[in-house]
Amino acid sequence: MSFFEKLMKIDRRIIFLLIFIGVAVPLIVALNFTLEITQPVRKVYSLVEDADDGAYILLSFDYGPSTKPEIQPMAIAVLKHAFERDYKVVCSALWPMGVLMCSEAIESVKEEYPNIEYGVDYVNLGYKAGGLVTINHMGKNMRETFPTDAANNPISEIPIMDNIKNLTNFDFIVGFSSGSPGLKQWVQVAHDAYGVPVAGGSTAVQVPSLSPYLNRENQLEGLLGGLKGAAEYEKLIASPGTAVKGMDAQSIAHLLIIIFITIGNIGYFVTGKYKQKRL
Amino acid sequence: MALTMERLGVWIGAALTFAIYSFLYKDNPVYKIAEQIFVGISAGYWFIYTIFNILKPNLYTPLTSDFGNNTLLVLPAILGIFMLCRLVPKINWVSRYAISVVVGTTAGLALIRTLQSDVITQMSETIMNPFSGPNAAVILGKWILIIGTTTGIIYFFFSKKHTGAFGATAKLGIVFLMISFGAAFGYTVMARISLLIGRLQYLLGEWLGIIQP
Amino acid sequence: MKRQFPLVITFVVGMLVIVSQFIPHQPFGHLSDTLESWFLIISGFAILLGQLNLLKVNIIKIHRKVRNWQYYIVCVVSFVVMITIGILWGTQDQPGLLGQGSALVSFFGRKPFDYIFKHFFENLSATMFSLLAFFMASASYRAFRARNLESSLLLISAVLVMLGRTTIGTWLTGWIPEDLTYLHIPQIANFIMKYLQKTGQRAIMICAGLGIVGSSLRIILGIERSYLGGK
Amino acid sequence: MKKIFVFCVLLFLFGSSVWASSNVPLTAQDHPDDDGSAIDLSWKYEGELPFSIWIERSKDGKDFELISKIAPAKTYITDGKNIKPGNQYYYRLKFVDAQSNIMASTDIVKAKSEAQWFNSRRTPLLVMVIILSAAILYFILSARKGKHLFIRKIAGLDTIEEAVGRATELGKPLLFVPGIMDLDNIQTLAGLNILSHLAKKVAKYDSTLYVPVSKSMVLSTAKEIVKEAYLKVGRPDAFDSDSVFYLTDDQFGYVAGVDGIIVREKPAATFYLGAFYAESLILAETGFESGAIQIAGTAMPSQIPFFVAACDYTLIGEELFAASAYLSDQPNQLGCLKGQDVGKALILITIFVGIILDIFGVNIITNFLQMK
Repeated sequence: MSFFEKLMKIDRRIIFLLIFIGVAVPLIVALNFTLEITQPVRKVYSLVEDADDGAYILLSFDYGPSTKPEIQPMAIAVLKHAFERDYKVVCSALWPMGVLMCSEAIESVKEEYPNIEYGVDYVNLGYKAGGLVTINHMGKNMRETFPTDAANNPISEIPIMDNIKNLTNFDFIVGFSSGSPGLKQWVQVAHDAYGVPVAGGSTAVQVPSLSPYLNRENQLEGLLGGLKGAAEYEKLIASPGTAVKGMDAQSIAHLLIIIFITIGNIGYFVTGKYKQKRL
Repeated sequence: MALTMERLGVWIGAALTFAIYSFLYKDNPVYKIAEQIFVGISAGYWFIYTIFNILKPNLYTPLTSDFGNNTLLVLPAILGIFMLCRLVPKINWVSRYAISVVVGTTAGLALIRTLQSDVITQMSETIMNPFSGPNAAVILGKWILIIGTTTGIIYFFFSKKHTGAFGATAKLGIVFLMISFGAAFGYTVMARISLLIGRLQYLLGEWLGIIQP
Repeated sequence: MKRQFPLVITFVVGMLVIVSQFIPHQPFGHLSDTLESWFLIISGFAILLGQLNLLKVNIIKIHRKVRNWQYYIVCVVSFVVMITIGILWGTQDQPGLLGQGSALVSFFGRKPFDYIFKHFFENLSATMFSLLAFFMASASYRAFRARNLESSLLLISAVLVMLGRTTIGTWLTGWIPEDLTYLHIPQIANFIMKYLQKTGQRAIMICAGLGIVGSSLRIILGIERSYLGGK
Repeated sequence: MKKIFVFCVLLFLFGSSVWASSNVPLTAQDHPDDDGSAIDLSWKYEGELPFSIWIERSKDGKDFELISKIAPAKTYITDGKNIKPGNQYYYRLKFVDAQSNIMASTDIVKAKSEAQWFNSRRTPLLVMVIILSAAILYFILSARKGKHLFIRKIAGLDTIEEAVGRATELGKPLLFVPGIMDLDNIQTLAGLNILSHLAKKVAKYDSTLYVPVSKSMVLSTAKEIVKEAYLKVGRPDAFDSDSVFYLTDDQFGYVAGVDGIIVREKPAATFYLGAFYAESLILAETGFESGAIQIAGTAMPSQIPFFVAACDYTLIGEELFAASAYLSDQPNQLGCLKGQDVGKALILITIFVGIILDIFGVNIITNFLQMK
């Protein structure tokens, strides 16, 4: 058996171990690689930065713990930015797990902004099912979709909601999304039917399929894609968090995967396996 | 006490993490138990949040506090109960009434919204002057957008054989499709690695305290 | 009655939603508005149904003692525990039947429901999905091959994007002089993302969009009935 | 006369001191294409930037109430607060400084809210809905009447036949995976349609086919399909009912089970046709390692790349449905596919015409399509 044949037959658990080490080491020993800002991230930043004073914004938490490592840093960064600019922040969720993701994110921002007051500066409206149809309903009548907040306080007793009748009362919407329902539905209804600017953060998996919405029409104003997008945003607001810290590991892991693909393909051609199977 | 319990929680978290990772070695009972706990808790969470966040505020409270103004809500309540009848084989056909409301609404809205957002707007976004642009890269980009999108659509055109010039165009379409799939591939790798990073940040940070969480 | 009437409902409801997208005048707005709020409630029940069905399926499995039935007990127990503590002491924001359970909160540091969510569920869920990083690594070594033009293009574009979206790209091609910036891997990755990959995605989006229009239309007109199940 | 003149001058001076800052032009009109619940206001303010703009509204032109305080840089607003269709509303704006002193104000203007019967901005949408629906219905109906509708053969389908042939030659089994979703997913149904075709070939060549499934409803349907295939080629006795079997509902458990089959049985070819999630990659990897010919098909966008990279042939997205329609010959599926093709042709034509017009600086098509 040639060297490459042996190499091809390597136990997959060795690969598992390599990738584990490849991610763990750069987390412990920081390499401090530089980070470049991409345009879709900068556009989200400008949208938040340049809104009117006292703007009302809607943040939708459409994800759960499974993709928390990717999305939570974005949510925290955008929340910080919004509170820095003194916006009125309304939070909702199209995924049930999003409710707790939202309160965890706000909890972690509170250390930095201890003066924000529930019901005045921000509110957590909780979860509603129904995706597309529910967003459409919010476009007409937010108060009927959310008769209470997540803690069952009537909407009429929450001062921040006084000026909100429907989605068009928001200056813009930022969706944090890891699937369906999520950003796609926000674009389709909130932007395309009601004309409210929509930006968002999504898992890296969704970035390609959302990319056609980044266009002249600005169906999607901007997009934070995966941990990298979160890291860029953290850098833009000068508040590095878990995303920035994870970037070294991300780079090394990508390199490893590329090396795996390369060795695998060299082996494929050297051992002549490519000839064996032809239809 | 709360602090001790919080610390215990982190240890539980670490233990469960290893229970799942044990699948990487091979399928085993510890993994299976952890997996079933995951399924059970997830279902329980959905259940509770659906009641507390939807059925209570949008149905129960309006009906109990102000029945007169919300009489009409009795109808969706009945349809909802019909929906639950799906669990009882003998009368599960009544759930069809509820399902047809849900399916009809979704289909109607999806038809219109998809047509506008994913078809018409994407079509109008492809219409541009490919000779104008601030620099060569933008002009090249425009050509790519036009040729790539149209040849891609031709690839998915099923009413004509892929032969001759038409076949060649479809072939070109597949080139663009493959480049997109490559980018999607890259982004998916990125996403999966990020999740592993998140996990290791937890293990090394919150659990072992080697790095700052 | 069992089959025709639901088809009529689907048709009426679907058409109403479509028409109200074009006619702003009342009563269409009100009707579709009402319909949407009903939809929300019925969807709530549908979610309950999903969870109860899971419970039912698992109990049947345990009852019939299918292979590995013992594990399904774990599932049922975790489900019941979660519901019970949720109903008794509520969740973070909401009180349960027994109120806020302040004694328990001071013991656990948070509500028992949230404690289990935070320490059990969050970790299980995140770990479950992070398994994919390992599988991805192994598959890239053992299965992703440039066996023809298509897969070669795919892999080249994947590698460029993977390099370009991290610092390695900058590091590899940073030495290339300024006036050749278009050869920098991050620039190439940006170009791919901005134009090349968007074309494929747009073609797919348009064609899949037409597919959704087709299937929605068939559902509304009662041509497609598989969603009603059974015969 | 003189008195009158002085009076007029005084009046003018007085008036201008009061009204000097009041000539900010304001227009109010009904918000178009809505249910009569909003009025559009727009104004041109050229002066020192105020601290805030107060919007006041009245039903009779006399008693004004403050309805909103908005950001100073705005030049338009859509008022949608408790506006009833068919009513007259009066508006005036006040531009105030930080101490709430009025720096300038506008004249009172009025507008009547009206509900429209058609949202004219959505005309292109309506046109498209009508054309597509008509095309789809037309083709479904003509297919039902027995008209032959041509659908090109999907290249991957030829591979199925070859794969079955090769399996027979080698004396190895074939493996079919219909995805992990239930029967309510159209991708599963499309996969099962292809299974029916595959099973017929298998029955004809007398090879072995394994179909592990992860949902009980899929199990009974798949069994039925394979059985019928054997019946159709006239070999009902050759059908082994254990060849279609249930593994488990959960994702990774199912994958582990299928992996086991691939490793043990070393199938000559594997087919993954249906809805797949993360398991796609693990299945394709194991199949590749075992040296099987792999044919995949799914409409799950995030899984297609892995199948393309690890399988010999992949049906991409819509191709899966087209293959299913091609094989099943059902008028509904065929007609719908044809109707969609009309849509695609229309889109291509519109794009080309639009581009040509655009080159000559005519933007009518884009303007029409943008629905503004």
